[in-house]
Parts: sequence; C-alpha cells; structure tokens
Amino acid sequence: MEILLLNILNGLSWGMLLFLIAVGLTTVFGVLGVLNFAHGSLFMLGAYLCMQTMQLFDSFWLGLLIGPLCAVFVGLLIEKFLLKRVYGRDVSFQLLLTFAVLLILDDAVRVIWGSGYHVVEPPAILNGIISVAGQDYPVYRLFLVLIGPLIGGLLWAFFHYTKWGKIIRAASFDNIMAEGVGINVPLIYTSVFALGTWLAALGGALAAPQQSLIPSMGEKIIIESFIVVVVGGMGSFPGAFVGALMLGLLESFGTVFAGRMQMAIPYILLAVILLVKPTGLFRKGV
Amino acid sequence: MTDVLRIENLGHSYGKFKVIEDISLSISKGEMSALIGPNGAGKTTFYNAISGHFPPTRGKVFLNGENITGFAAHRVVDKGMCRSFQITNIFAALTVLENVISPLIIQQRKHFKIYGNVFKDKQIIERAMLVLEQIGIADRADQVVANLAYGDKRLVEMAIVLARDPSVVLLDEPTAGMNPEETENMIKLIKKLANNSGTTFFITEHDMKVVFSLAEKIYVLHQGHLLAQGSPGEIRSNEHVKEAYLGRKVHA
Amino acid sequence: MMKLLRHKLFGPTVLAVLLFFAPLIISTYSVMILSEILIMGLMAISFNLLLGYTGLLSFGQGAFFGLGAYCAALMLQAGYQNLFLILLVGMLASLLASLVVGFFSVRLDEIFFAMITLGFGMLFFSIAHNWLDVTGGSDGLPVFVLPSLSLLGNEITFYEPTRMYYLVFGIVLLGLVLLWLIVHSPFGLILKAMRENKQRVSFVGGNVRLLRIVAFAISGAFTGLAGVLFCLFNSMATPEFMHWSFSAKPVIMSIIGGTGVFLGPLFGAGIFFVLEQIIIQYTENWMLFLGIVLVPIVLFFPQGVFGTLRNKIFKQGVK
Amino acid sequence: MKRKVYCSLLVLTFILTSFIGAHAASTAKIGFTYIMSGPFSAYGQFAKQGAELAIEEINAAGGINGNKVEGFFEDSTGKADVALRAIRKLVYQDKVDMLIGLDSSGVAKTVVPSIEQMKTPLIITHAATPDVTGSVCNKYTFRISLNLAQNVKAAALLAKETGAKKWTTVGPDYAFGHQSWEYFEKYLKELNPETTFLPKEDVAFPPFKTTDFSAYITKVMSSKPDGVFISLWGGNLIDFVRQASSMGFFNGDFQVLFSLGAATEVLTALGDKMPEGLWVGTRYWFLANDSAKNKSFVDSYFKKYGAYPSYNAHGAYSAVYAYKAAAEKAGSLDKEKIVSALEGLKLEIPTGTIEFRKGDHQAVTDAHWGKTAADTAYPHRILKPVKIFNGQDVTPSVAESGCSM
Repeated sequence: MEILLLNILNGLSWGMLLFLIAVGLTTVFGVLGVLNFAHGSLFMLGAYLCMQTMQLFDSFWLGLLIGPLCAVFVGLLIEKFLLKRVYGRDVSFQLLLTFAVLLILDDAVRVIWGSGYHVVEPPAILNGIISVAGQDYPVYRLFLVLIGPLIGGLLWAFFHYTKWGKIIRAASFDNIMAEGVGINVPLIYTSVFALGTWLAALGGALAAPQQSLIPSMGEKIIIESFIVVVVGGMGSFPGAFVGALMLGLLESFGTVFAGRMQMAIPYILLAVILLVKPTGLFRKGV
Repeated sequence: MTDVLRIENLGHSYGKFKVIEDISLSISKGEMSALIGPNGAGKTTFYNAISGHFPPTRGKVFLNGENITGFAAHRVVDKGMCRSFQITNIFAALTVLENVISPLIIQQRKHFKIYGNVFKDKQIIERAMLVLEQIGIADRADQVVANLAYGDKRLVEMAIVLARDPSVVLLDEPTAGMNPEETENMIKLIKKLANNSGTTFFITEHDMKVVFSLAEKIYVLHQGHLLAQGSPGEIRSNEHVKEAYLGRKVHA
Repeated sequence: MMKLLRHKLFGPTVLAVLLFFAPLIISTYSVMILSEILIMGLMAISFNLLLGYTGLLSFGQGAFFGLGAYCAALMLQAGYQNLFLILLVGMLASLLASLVVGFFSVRLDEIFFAMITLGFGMLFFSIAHNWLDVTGGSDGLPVFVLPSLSLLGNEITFYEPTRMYYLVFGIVLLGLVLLWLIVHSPFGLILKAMRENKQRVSFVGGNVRLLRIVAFAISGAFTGLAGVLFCLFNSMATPEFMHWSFSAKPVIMSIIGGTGVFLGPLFGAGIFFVLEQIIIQYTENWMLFLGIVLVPIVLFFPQGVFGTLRNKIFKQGVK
Repeated sequence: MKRKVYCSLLVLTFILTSFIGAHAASTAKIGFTYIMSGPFSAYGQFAKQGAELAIEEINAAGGINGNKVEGFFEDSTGKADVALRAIRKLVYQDKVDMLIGLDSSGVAKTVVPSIEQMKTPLIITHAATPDVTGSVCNKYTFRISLNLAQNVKAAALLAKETGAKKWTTVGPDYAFGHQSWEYFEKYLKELNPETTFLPKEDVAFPPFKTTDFSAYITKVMSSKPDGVFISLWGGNLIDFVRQASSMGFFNGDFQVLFSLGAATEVLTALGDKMPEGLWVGTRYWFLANDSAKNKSFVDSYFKKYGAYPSYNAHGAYSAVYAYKAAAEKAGSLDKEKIVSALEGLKLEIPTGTIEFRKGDHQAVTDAHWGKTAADTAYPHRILKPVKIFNGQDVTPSVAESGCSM
C-alpha cells in the first residue's frame, strides 16, 4: 500500500516536470506548426542559468525567476533569426534546423560551463523530509507535485481569461483567420515561442535541484516530451497534462512490473496510442 | 436495367446531426444529370458518401447493378466511378503527361511494377495522349502542372478523371473559380465528351447557367433532403424549388 | 557536347568511374572514409525513397539498418560465411520487419508518421539493448570472421581495406542501380504521385496504404542491405545503429544533399563525412560547428546543396 | 656565376637539412582514442592531460629509446563505429606505433576484433568489461586498468567482512550493471555460501537515461536488504546519491557498497553531499599509497593542471610508461616486438606494481576500496581508511577469464 502511494507520488512528480516541458512544446507546435527539437536544450539552458544566478545571488528563488527569463532572451534570438525563416517549410527542414540549434546550444553550454557535472541545492525550506504513509519522502518532490498543477492552472486561466491568451488560442486553431481579424501574427508567433521557452527553462530550473546538470540533459528529456505531446494530441493543452501524467505514472510503476522492458515503456505507449487514436488523445487547441 | 447509378435511401450523419437523409435516385446510362442546392444542402457530403471518401451511415449505392456501398475510394474507382473535386486535386509537381499516366498505370494494374520505363510503354503513352487531345491540352503535355494557368489545371483534373475510362463521372463544381470564357469552354468540353463517349456525367454546380445549359435531368437538394427532380423545365416551374431556392438565386 | 553533359546518366557514370579508380589515388584512410560514405549513402538514398519520392519522413530507419547488421553478425558468429547468403538474409529480415512496421505506420502522415516510426525504431533499440543472450545487449556483437568470396577458384577475403572498399562499392552500386530502376518504374511514378497528392491517387484507383507499405518495405530492405555492409565494414553490430540519433543521419544527409535528386542523399553523405573530418581536425567542439554549418544549409539551400547547385547550373525546374 | 654557387649551396643545405630533419624526426607515435566530446567528454579530457604529462616527462628525459614521443588524440564520442573510425585514422593516416585508450566497454568489446586486423598493439585504460581480456581477447590487446572482475572480487571480499546476509543491487540497465551483479553474486557466494541474493526481478536496474531514481530507491528500501551493491556511475550516481540521501537511504539500515563511487568527477560534483562512511571502490585513488612514483605523479599533475588526477588520467599516464618500458625491453618500436615485450611485462606505476599476464593480457593490479571521509584540505570527500586488495587475490585465473589466444 505504501509502495503504491510512493509510486504514485514518484510518477506525479516526474510527470509534472514532463508536463511543464511538453506544454511549451505543444503550444509552440499548435501555433507555429514547428516541432522544436531544441526544446530540451532550452530546458537544459534554464537549469544552467538558474545555477548561474544562484551562484551570483545565493538564492534559489531568484534563480527560478531570473534563469528562465535569461533563457527566454536566447529563445527570442532563435525565433527572430532562425525559426522565422522556416515557418511553412517542410517538416523535415524544421526538424533539421532545430536539431542544429540543439547541437549549438549543447556545445555552447559545454564551452561555457564545462563538461563536468554540476549540482544545485534546493532552498532550505524545501530541503527536508516529510513522512508520507510512514515513509520518508523529500519535500522538494512534493513541491514539484504541487507546482505542476499550479502552473498548469495559471496557464489555463491565461489562455481562457486574458485577451492575449484568447488570441493565442485563436491563432492555434487557424492563423489565417487570426490574420483576417487584424491580429499581428508574427508578434503572436514570437510571444508564443517566448512562452514555450520560458516554460521549458522553468522546467529546467525546477529540475535542477533534482538531477545533476550536464549539457546533454535536454537530449534525455526531449524524446519523452515528444511522446507526451504526440500521445496527448499535438497542440493540445489538456493532452499534454494527461499525456505527461500517463507517462510519469507508467514509468514509475514500470520499475515494479516491467522488468527489463522498462526502457521500452514510452515507445510502447506511443505506438499503442497512435494505433488506437492516430491523432492522439485530445484534439488540437489549448 | 439501364441504370448505371442507383442510390437507395442514402443518409449520412455526424453524431446526431443528419447532413443528408433518405436520398434515392437512379441515373440511366448516358444521361447528363446535375445535383443542385444552396450552400450547406449536403451536396459535397452526398458526393463523398457515394465516392468512397467515407462510408454512408445509411442506404445503398449501386453501380452498374453492383452494390458498392461503403467501398473504399480506390475500389469505387475500380468499379467504374471516378470523380473530380471542388478544389483542384492534381499532382502539382508532375508534368501534365505524368498526371494522366498515373491513373493509366493503376488501370492497367502496373502500379506495383518496379521495373521498366513507363514512358516507353506504348499502350499507356498512346492512351494518355489520346485523353489529352480529347481535353485539348496535348500541347502542354511536358509542362509541370504547377506552372499552368488555373483553367488548365481544371482541365488536367478532367483528364485524370477520364483517363480511367469510367462509366460514371462525378464532377464537383467543374467551373468553380473560372472566368466566363473558361466556363464557356468547359461547358462545350463536357458536352463534347458526353456525346462522344458512353460516359455518364453527374455534376454538382453553383452556376445555374451551367446547370441549365448542360443537364437533361436535375436533382434539387435542400437541407439534406431531395426536394425535387425532373427536367430543367420542370424544375424551373416547380413551386417548392422556387420557394426554397431558385427564386432568390437564378438570374436567368 | 552539352547534350551529352545533360544526359541523365552522364553524371552517375562519371561518378562511378571516379569511385572505381579512387583507391589508386587516395590514401588508405580516405578509402575507408569513402567506403563509409557509400554505405551511408545507400542508407540515405533508401530513406529518400520514402522522404523524397513518397513524402514520408521516417525517423526509424536505424531499426532496419541495425537489423541487417545484427543478422550479418549473428550469421557470421554461427559460422555461415557465404557472402550472398548473408546479404540476402539481412535484406529479407529487414524487409519482413519493415512490412510489419509499415503495416501499422503508413496510415499516419507527416509528423505523426515520423513519431510512430521513431517509436518503433526505439522499440527495436530497446530489444537489441536488452536481449542479452542474442544481441549481446548494450555491448553489441563483435565479428571475428568476415565472409569470403570464391571467384574463379580463388578465395577472396576482405580484411584488406581496399578489398573491403571494392566489396562495398560493388554492392552499393548494385543497390543503387536497383533503386534507380525502381524510382523510374511505373511504381516510382505512382510514389511521386502519392507524395504530391495521396487523395488523388486513391481517387484514381490506387490503394495508398498498400502502395506505401510496399515503398516502406523496399526502403527497409535496402536499408538492411546497407546495415549488412556496415557490419562487415566495421566488424560489429551494436544497438547504437538502431537508436533514433542514428536514424537521424539519413534525414540530415538527404536534406543536406537534396531530396529531389536521386543521388542527392549520397552527396549529402559525402558532404557530412568530409565536413566532420575537417571539423574534428580543428576542434573538439565539432557539435557546435556542425550546427553552425547546418543552419545556412537549411536556410539557403531549399533543395539541398547538391540539388540547388545542380538546378542553378542546369537551370532546371523542380523535378 | 656567383649566383649559381649560392643556388647550389642553398639546394645542398636544403637536402642535407631535410635528411637531418628526417632523422631527428624519427618519433614514437602514440594514438589515443577517448571520449573528447559530448556528455562524457570529461573522461577524455582527464585522459588527455595524463597522457600529455607522461609524454612531456618522457621527452624531457630523452624520449623512448632516443625517439621523441608524439601523441595523437582522436575522439571516440563513445560510439563504437566512430571509435573504430578514429582508430583507423590513427593507424592508417597518422601511422602510429601504439594505441592507447577506450572508455566504454561496449566500444572496446566491438572494436577489439579490428585491432587484430590492424596489427597494432592497444592498451585499454578505462573500459572494464572482462570480455576484452576474456572471451574476445587477442594478441594485440592489453589492459592496464582494473577490470570489472577484479573490482567486484574485491567488493565481494569486503562484503563478506561486513557480515551482511541478504544482498540486492542498483545498477545501470546495460551490460556493465548486469555483469557487475552477476560477478558479485558469484564471488560472494563462493566466499560465503550462506549469503542470499534477491532475484533479478526484485533488484533495481534503472535505464541509463534515468534522472529520477525515486521509484528505484523506494523499491530497494522496501525490499529490506542487509546490503546493497551499487554499480551506478557518473551522472546516474550523482543523482542517485542526492535523491537517496534525502529519502533516508544512507541512514545505516543496511550496508552500502559503491563499486565505482570514488571517481573524481562524482566526488567533486557531490562535494559535501556525499555521505561519509560509505565503502566506495575505485580504479585508482591518488592518496592510496605513498610510493615515490605516485607522489611525483600527483605532484606534477597538480602543478600542471591544478587538480588531482582521476583514474582516467592515471590510466593514460601509466599506459604511456608501459609502452616506454616495453619499447626499452624490446629495444625497438616494431609493433610485433612491442607485443611480445608487453607480455609478462612487470612495471611500477603510481597505483602499484603491475604485470601484464601472458595468458589474457590483463594487468594484475591492486584494487582499492575506501570509506568516504571529510577532510578540509580537499574540496570533496576523500577515502579514509583505504583498503588495498592484492592484485593476485582479486584477479581471476586465466582459465576463468575464458581467454584463448
């Protein structure tokens, strides 16, 4: 029973991280039509920038605030100078361009911060253990379990109750229509990419106290984020949430039941969902 | 039985919404018929349901006496019914000749043949050139379709459809987007083709001028139901039709 | 003269002759790099049968490449040394596997197709990585004995790099000739038609799903052939060959070279390897520089380097 | 006329100098293949530093048999086909006399057959798989570093001393993790038949890409073992230790052995987050012995790079010296003669005296295990006390290794 509960918590905390990354990826896809291979690298960049900020100001919370914002700046440069030129081009070109961005970002980070491992300490208040069903459980992980839905809720409110959010939703359904009603589409694209970057980098900053920092940390997570996005339905906000939770929980329980096939769990999930529902669980639209 | 196409109680719904309902009609060989109706009457749904785009929810479709209800598109074509689309549906990056050759390859069951040069296949090339001459674009055979004028692209689609030598041709708004001159030529072409071959044409059209100058029999679709059918004269004088549709639309 | 230059077989013939005599001029190491370029070129052109001709972006070609390699390694381990048997079995295994994967995948399009093939590819990777008893697990399989060929009573072995090159050259040439015939066959034209408009193909009577499965299987079989060669060339089969990052290679090569030209992906493979060799000469940060080089290729060569240059020179339109 | 004389003089000098130059340029070329880029490039960087230090020292002392030593470094990227390409470049293009390197076990195992074709001796300095000096061994392949069997044999000896009865493991889900556990099980069972081991489905093998170990930590803790043998390494180990300590894994409910825990990159990254008093194994520990060889190595390394040498630096450094010793013994740089000279070669390297066994080419070398301890003189945990297991005791016999040459 305790094991069940602990596995659920483990799955949720991992799922929430996946959700933060996948929701940015899916929103960018929904509006810009680009599947961003470099999204994982922005996650990695967020973690490093959070660490750097922490070293300067000695505060995790400042790192969480400033790090992702610095990453957004990098994201804006990428959108302005590179992505902008391939909107509407063939999928393969977009994938290759963002793959090139991934190579550049990963190696640039290695040049700046070195190839060794770095660690980030969680803030003192979250650095303890709490008793869950008679087992010790780290507070930081519970924090992750809670912050995921919080950010998800805020995003949902943003998309449904603010003018900008509504515009983005409109654009994700039909950007020609959006243009027709006088919305500045290029500006929407830029801001959506900035939002996606911020979410990925925030995910990275939140993951930093949890996993060691290494330039390739984004490559590990990008494929799983792709899977979440495809399983949930490309461009779907609730899809990203459900997909991330499904994958998080499956991987957590996989340690108990899957034996040597653990590694294949995400891919089996992907194949099964696409075979049953070729366009994913949810329809497009945030 | 001379009906090439017979449709019995055809209906299609999206969820609870019935787009078309209880449509029955039969078309005899060589008869030029047209389906008209205001926007949203269900014309395209009707076409899609009988041509294999999706299976209809209810009813039956017979082609040359054979039940083809729910057949996939490629099987409907094999049985002898081929269609055009409202939005030009062709192979843009291929040449005109290649556009016409493709259906011929499939017709001759050579589409899984992984060797041999199709351009040296006399049978196919001769037939393709014949079709292009019929349509009147043989002189542009080597041009890439994407570079053609709009009207010519519509002609290429016509050539693709006719290449398979179907017994029934469905034309979905064949003159949509054309200028008056192109429209005029298209009408002439359809008339010529109908007279020269044994092909049965069944068209939908927006432009009433086109419909009344072509069709021998007209079916009127209104809110998913077949409102009336008859000769152009009968339709013109039908009170229901006038009320529902013609009264406001026809300028002729 | 110009007519000869423009003949579509002129370039390939010159290239084949050059490749045949190359080992007389270039160094042993360059011969080995050239062998690799040819093998990866075969993989990329097989892949391009899908991307360039059929309009399907497969991100799981590594699975079939690796399957070919594992077949060859396992057969050699079991003592089968007949070269043609190994090539045949490797191709057949990949053909069967790609029939199965294709059966499930081809009803999807674009990015969904890319993702499901990626998923299947990684499934193969997981199996190769974890099935210790057969595949050697994560270590892979080392190969100790290479097949030999009996020719006019002589046993020809391929341990010597130049001989290995001619083996690779011969098989790749054969593979490319076959692929060239397929591309220019009636089936090849239907593939292009599907790339342009699969709806139209089904509305002139083509069974799109079946056609795509066949295309996927042919591509898989030739990818497997390349995999067999790669196994012989490197005397190894490892799960890495099935990883998505390996499957990305033919994608990169095809786009660099140009998907609209038959030999484009082969040139892409050449450019990729030469670039890599030059970059690693000067820096350990080759990923950074590879990325920096890829960006302008994507942005300014819409038909790939080879395709765009060829079109500039011969002023030809889109194929 | 005068001009002509000048010209011929010039030509003559040119020819002469080029002769002399060619003669003086007779060098011993060593090719190094390590992971120089990507996630694990730190290993390659350490190895490169160690190798360069050795080359510098040797050249300053007159070279090898009077030949200047020149090092060529290639990037394996940790992938087998790329590593082989790198080795081919070294052998066919740079025409090296000797090969040193290889980090990954999988790479080493699949590359080894080609080494035999290239007829160039190779000293492996990092890859731990027993197979390269076992089932796939060959005439040209040697290993100077501690292999998996030696490391785990020492672990088993240590485990017996702890008295723990019921053992489980956490290891990476690839060959290294599984082999480590199999060997551990085998050796400990031999030493103490009463020990029990959890069956394969109840132990934890997280996939290599795992960053979240909580589910595995939960699994292991809830199986209530007496001892846990951990073969994670690198980033996996760092993540595991941090997540596990916050979940109370190191509270002393059971014994914990880290087979490769004392790697510099792990200890440096963890700093004071590495719990004290845990048994960790290592291929080389810079404070393990006070021999003059070790002192001078650590000192000059620290002087040159401002850091303490990792095991990979030590491996590359020692391999260069092993090559020197073999060349001096052979009196030649001829590859075949080097191979025969390396067989049975005994020499002292910083970690102790080693011998390349004739039967399988594995160096018989001591294994070091130590307890993590805090020391303010170092920015990371050190090992204190260090237990040295004699090479003879931990190296399986040639017959056991399965090597037949």
